[in-house]
Amino acid sequence: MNRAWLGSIVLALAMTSACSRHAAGPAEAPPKAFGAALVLVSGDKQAAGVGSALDQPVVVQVNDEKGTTVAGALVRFAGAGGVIFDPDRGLTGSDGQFTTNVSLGGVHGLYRIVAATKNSSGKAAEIRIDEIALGYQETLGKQVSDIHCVRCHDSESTPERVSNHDNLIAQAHSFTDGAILNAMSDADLAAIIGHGGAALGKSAEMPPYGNTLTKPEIDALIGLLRALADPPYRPQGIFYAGR
Amino acid sequence: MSLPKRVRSAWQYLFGNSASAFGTLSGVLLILLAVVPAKDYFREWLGYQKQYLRLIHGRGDATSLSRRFQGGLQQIWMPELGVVDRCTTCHTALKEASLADVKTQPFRPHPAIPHKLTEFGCVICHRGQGAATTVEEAHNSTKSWEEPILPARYLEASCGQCHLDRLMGTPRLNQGRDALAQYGCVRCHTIKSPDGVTMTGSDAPPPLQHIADKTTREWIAAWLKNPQAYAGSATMPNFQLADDETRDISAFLIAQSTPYQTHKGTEPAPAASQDTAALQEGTSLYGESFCSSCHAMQNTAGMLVGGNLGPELTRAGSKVKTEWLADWLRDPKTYDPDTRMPHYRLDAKEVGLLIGFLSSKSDSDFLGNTQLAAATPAQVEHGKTLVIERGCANCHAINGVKKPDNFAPELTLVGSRPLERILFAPGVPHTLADYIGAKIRQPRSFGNALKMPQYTLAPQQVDALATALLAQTQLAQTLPVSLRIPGRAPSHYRPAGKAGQLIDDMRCFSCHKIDGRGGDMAPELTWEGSSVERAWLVSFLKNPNTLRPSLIRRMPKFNVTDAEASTLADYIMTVYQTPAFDQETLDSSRFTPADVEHGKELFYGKYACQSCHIVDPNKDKGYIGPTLTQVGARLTASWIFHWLKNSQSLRPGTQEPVWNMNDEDARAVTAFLVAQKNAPRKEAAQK
Amino acid sequence: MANSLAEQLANLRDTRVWRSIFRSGFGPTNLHRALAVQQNVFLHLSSVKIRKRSLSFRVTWFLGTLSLGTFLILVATGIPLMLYYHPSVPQAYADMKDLRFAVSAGVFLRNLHRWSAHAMVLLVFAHLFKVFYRGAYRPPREFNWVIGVVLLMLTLFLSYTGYLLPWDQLAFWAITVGSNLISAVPVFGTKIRFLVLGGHTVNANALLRFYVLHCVVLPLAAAIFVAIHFWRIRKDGGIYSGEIKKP
Amino acid sequence: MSEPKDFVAAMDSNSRKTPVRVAFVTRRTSPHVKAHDDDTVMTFPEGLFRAAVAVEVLALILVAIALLWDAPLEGLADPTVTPNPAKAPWYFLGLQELLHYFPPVVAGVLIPTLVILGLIVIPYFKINIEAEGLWTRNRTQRLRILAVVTAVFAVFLAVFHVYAVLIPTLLIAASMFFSARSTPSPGRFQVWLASKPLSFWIMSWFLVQAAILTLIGTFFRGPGWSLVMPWSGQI
Amino acid sequence: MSDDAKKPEGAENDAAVSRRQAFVTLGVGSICAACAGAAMFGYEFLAPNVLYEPSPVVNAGKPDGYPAGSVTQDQQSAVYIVHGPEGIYAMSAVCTHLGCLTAWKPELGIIACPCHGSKFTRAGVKIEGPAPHPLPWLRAWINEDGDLLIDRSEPLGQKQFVRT
Repeated sequence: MNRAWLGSIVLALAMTSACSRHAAGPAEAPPKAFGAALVLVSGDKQAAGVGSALDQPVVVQVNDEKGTTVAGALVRFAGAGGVIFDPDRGLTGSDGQFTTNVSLGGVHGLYRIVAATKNSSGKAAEIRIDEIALGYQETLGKQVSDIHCVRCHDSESTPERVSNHDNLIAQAHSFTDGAILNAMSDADLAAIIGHGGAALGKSAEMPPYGNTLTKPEIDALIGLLRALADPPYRPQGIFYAGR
Repeated sequence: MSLPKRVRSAWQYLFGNSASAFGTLSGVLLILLAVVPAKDYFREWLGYQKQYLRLIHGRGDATSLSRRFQGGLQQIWMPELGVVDRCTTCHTALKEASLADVKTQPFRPHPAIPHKLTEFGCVICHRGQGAATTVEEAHNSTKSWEEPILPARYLEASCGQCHLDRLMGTPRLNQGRDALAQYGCVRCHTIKSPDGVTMTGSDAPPPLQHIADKTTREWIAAWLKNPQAYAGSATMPNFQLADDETRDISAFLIAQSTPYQTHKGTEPAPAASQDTAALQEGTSLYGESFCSSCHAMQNTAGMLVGGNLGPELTRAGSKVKTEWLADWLRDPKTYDPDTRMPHYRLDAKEVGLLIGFLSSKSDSDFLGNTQLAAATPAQVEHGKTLVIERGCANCHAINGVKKPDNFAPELTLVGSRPLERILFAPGVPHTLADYIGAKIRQPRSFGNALKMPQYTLAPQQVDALATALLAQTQLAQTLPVSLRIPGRAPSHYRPAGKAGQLIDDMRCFSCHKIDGRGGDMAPELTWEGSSVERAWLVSFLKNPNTLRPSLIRRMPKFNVTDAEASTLADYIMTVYQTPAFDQETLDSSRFTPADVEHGKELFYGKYACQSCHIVDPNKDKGYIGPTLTQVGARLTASWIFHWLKNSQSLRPGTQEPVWNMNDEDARAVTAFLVAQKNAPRKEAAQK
Repeated sequence: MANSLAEQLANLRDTRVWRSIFRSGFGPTNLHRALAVQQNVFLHLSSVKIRKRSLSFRVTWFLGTLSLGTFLILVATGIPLMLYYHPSVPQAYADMKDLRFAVSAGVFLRNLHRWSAHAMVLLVFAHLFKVFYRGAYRPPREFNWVIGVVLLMLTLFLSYTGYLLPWDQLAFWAITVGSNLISAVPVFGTKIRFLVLGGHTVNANALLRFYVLHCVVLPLAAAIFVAIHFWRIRKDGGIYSGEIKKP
Repeated sequence: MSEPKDFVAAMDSNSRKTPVRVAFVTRRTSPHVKAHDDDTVMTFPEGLFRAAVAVEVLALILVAIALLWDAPLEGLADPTVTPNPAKAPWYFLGLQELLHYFPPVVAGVLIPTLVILGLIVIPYFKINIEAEGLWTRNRTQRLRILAVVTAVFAVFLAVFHVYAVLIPTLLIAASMFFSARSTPSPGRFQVWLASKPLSFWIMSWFLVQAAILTLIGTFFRGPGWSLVMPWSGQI
Repeated sequence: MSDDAKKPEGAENDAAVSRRQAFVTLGVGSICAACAGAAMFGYEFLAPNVLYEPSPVVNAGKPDGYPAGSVTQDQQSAVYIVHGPEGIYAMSAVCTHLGCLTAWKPELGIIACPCHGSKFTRAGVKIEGPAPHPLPWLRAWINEDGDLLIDRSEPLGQKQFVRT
């Protein structure tokens, strides 16, 4: 038995060392310059299905103490839970920016990824970037939302659709508006989606969707709101209701 | 005593004679045998269950959690599905919503899904080995079971095993299935649904029988070399042909081409107008005809603007011959009887303007270095061989080359393909999903001699395609038929008579869906006759003004004659009637002004319809629904009434919510809307 | 305590019940020892006295004893395994999975059975060669050698029929390849194969036939031949321990 | 058997008399004593203990193996997918290896049948009973026969390209010739070899051959029964 | 071993004999212990850890399928679903005598056992026959989907009705 244990340990060690050597892969390019701070340019708070690539790349910028961009600084990305970066490290371009494509892990929820760079004295500067992975329910919610909700609740227009947000008297809450939506319980949200604004003393501009959407669809929509909320939604201690 | 001596004497003591050897060995054997129950006691899953009990210990609801916890091996057994799942032995908290904060496996609760655990178990969706009770065997590919857990990104593939139709919660699967049809995958590979329906392509590869009249050999060669260099949005893949191969294929394609029945004989070809003013006019005409509803074109910023139903026209001037273009614009059917392009009834001047505009959309770089000498018969012959080898006839109609049968491997069961039968390219992880992904991404990395061409796909599209292919499993074929949610049977609806000819002529089905057939770009017309007033319909057919200001894709103007509009309107009013209600239910002449006033209150107050619709262009701003300024002239009172009560039943999937109004409210709002018969105001429409 | 336990055991041996079952008591004398062998139905197959030389490891390497040992282990593990095995397609394979993952110590029993089966084939072969090289096959033991060859065949058949029972790829194709060898027999080849498999391919019938052969017919035959083999050792003059040079 | 017997033996009717072993010295056997009875011990407990110890050692080894290594189990039998390579149980791999070279009738039927028949008839061969060295009599004639048999065999095997059999066969034949060599002061090994009868040579040849073929079939055959190295990971 | 061989049997000294005896006891004792352990573990082995049996919870479909006053016997799951004046209740169809499957006799309005002649009322109370107990009532409830579920695993101590 001992020999087998010993053998497997040796084998495991050999494999880990082999793997780690493999992971190091191509030699890392040494940084040509150092910055003092990292700034997010674009690509945070994106939502994509579990395990899939985000639509937009994440772009960060390295600045020096004076706030001017630094080209050739080394930026590394890291994230837990199976997040994959392509590439996960590299030097900033002439505009001081570094771009990476991000694929999220297999579990729905919030993913916090960290971009870091080192200044000349070796001290790290880092920023945290949040991305959201949508599970089945949230994906369904997003589909429902794309058909029925975003035109009013998203103030941004895209080439494919024009936002109706500014045409309303009552300002529809953005789905990412956690400050407001987190305070509402699932039942509150279900009520306002199902019965419309007028029935709850709010603006009649929010139509009732109770007859349009099925209960699972409304639940899915609420699931989406919870997933997108910023600050993140923290459910109050739920107690499973026994039969 | 020295050590060897000690050892020897100990040996002598323990094994010195047969009796002591017997005693010693029996003792050792007893100890070794005691390992067997010990090993059983330290089973992996038992460890996880103990870990779970520690985890819930001290939580607020520990009592109810531990009451619901069941120790020992758990099993979900469904003989009719072939399910023996022991996943819940370790995944103890799948149903415990209160553990939502627990992120470590195996104790995470399962996110909400429409199916119950006890209905399907786990592996039907997640794959892996349900009978296994060790982490390694349950989740990974092993010698005895090569079905690893399906990575989350392909999980929708499992939905596709039963759900053969589009499913709202599975956008990736839908995208993948669309892509299989749209990129012509199914033209070479046979893919059958479990219900026996063979998937068909939704792209429209042009016939090449008359190609010589349409374009030049140089263009063909350059296009074959790299279709995406001509149009970034082209769905034709890159066959990675050598220069002499493109030369020979183009030679063959020109050689096999026969002249088509042109208008040349009957009408003089309109002259292309090239001056700036004409170009300006052509640009406007292109815009007014809403060509961009189907055709995309790069704008000055390099962004692609327009639909994807027809080919991209950014470099059209470098491709087509003007005589052909003139014919095409006059009536596309003369060249391609199956085209999706409608017959626009343009006059000679308009054709000239459009030719001028499109000819200006050329790119000298594209054909810059393609110089071809006259083709030799050997080259033509070689070209034909290549055309047959590469399977061009799978998609394109070519004279003298038949569409091959079983050109590429059938993919009906690709999701269950045994790994043993797969030859992996170097560097590709040995899983089916990775294989499919790699094969789609870089087919030639699996061997240069392979026929499969190189596609230009975004990573999301590759994942979607892999998802759709992973749904093609053996399990999908063998699951009980009662679980199957069949796909929509393809409709072969073909309206008859004169109106039918017109509908065909204007290719209404390219955008509109009627009776299950047709595109989804424009509103469904199945019950159009119940919905609209005839007078409005006639005027709309003659001059379609836009109803939804926020839409980019709009109905083009086909320049129909009065007689044609009348024929079509008659047909629509007679045939496309819903059985859901009777036109006579509501008599709009009996609406009183008080009704109208009440309806207006409801419209602006209780129902706040103005958030999406515009009735008074000076006041209302709603952008989502159609403008209602003249809705009274457009829609019938009964339709509006029933629409307000239950819009989804009249047009499933419409954005209009189901208001479920009571009869009085619905009647009043109808009265108000019917009263809106103002002529459309230009400034309102443009806003 | 230990003493009294020993006494009690000794007393037990003197009771009528004990005597009625075991006939002779244990005792320090050679008579007792001789009776212990003689009056036991199993030990009776061997002689009361045994040549001292033949007990030396060098002579036999205990290969025959070890072969019997593997056979006993196989019987002891095979019977419990039968309790969790259905000889039907594809349930047989699912039962393998159950043994592996759900039955307490099922995987140990299966491992032990499988490895012992391999060990038995190996040991029987080794036994054959050892017997040959030390000349123990020569008269008067020539018939026992023949029985040994028969036992070798039985061992191979036992192992081979057991090979199919898990109904996995390894089993299926090994048996397919193996059974196709049979059809190479001139004239009757395909007929024999048809009978052995109960069909033209390795299928549910073949599984059932192999199961019956493996669990009933062949073990019974092997047990009988083992008994004859042992009895013949005694009858043919004990374990052959080589020729002794004259002193 | 047809020869007239030199003696008559009869059963003694006195049941109380201890039977005594009698040796009959016939014309065909020499009268000298080859062996005499050895010291004996009681089967119980000495013999049984030793047997028990042997079986316990075996059980220890097998239990340890069973605890450490799981028996192989592959995927569910699938008649539509042949694993590559499809191998028989290891003890048939020697045969399977032969099948690679010879037609099934030869390798699958003829050779095994001959082997079994050979094994059965071994003790009935006169030459084995004598157990005298192969070269003690008719040395030249036997050498000649051996040379012819070896040559015929070598040609036969070479025609079928069965080098896995040919080379060991030639090596065994070489050592037979080596043992037949008449040297003034033969080494101990040569003396030992020379004392071996023909049956020893045939059995050794069979053993070596079976071992080599089984080893090749087990460890050196990969997809498509191609020759691979065991460490290439293709088996 | 060789030492033993040289000594005549009687010359074994006492220490050697007692040591030999001790080892023999150890050996036989170990083997007995192994057998006892195997017997104890045998229970563990013989008791199946997973069962291939239908779930004790039976889905009896929508309660509407059981009109008032009806007694329905589900042959597959061996339960009666009775819709009495107080509501629906479920009862085991297995006779408490020796486990035969009883049958509902609509013409007599009783439940009868074919084996030994026990008879029960529609409430499971014994009318006559050797059955020692009344037919046990089973827990029944309506789930979220509106289906009637019956748990056959353990009998209820008291009466319980499902009201629709």
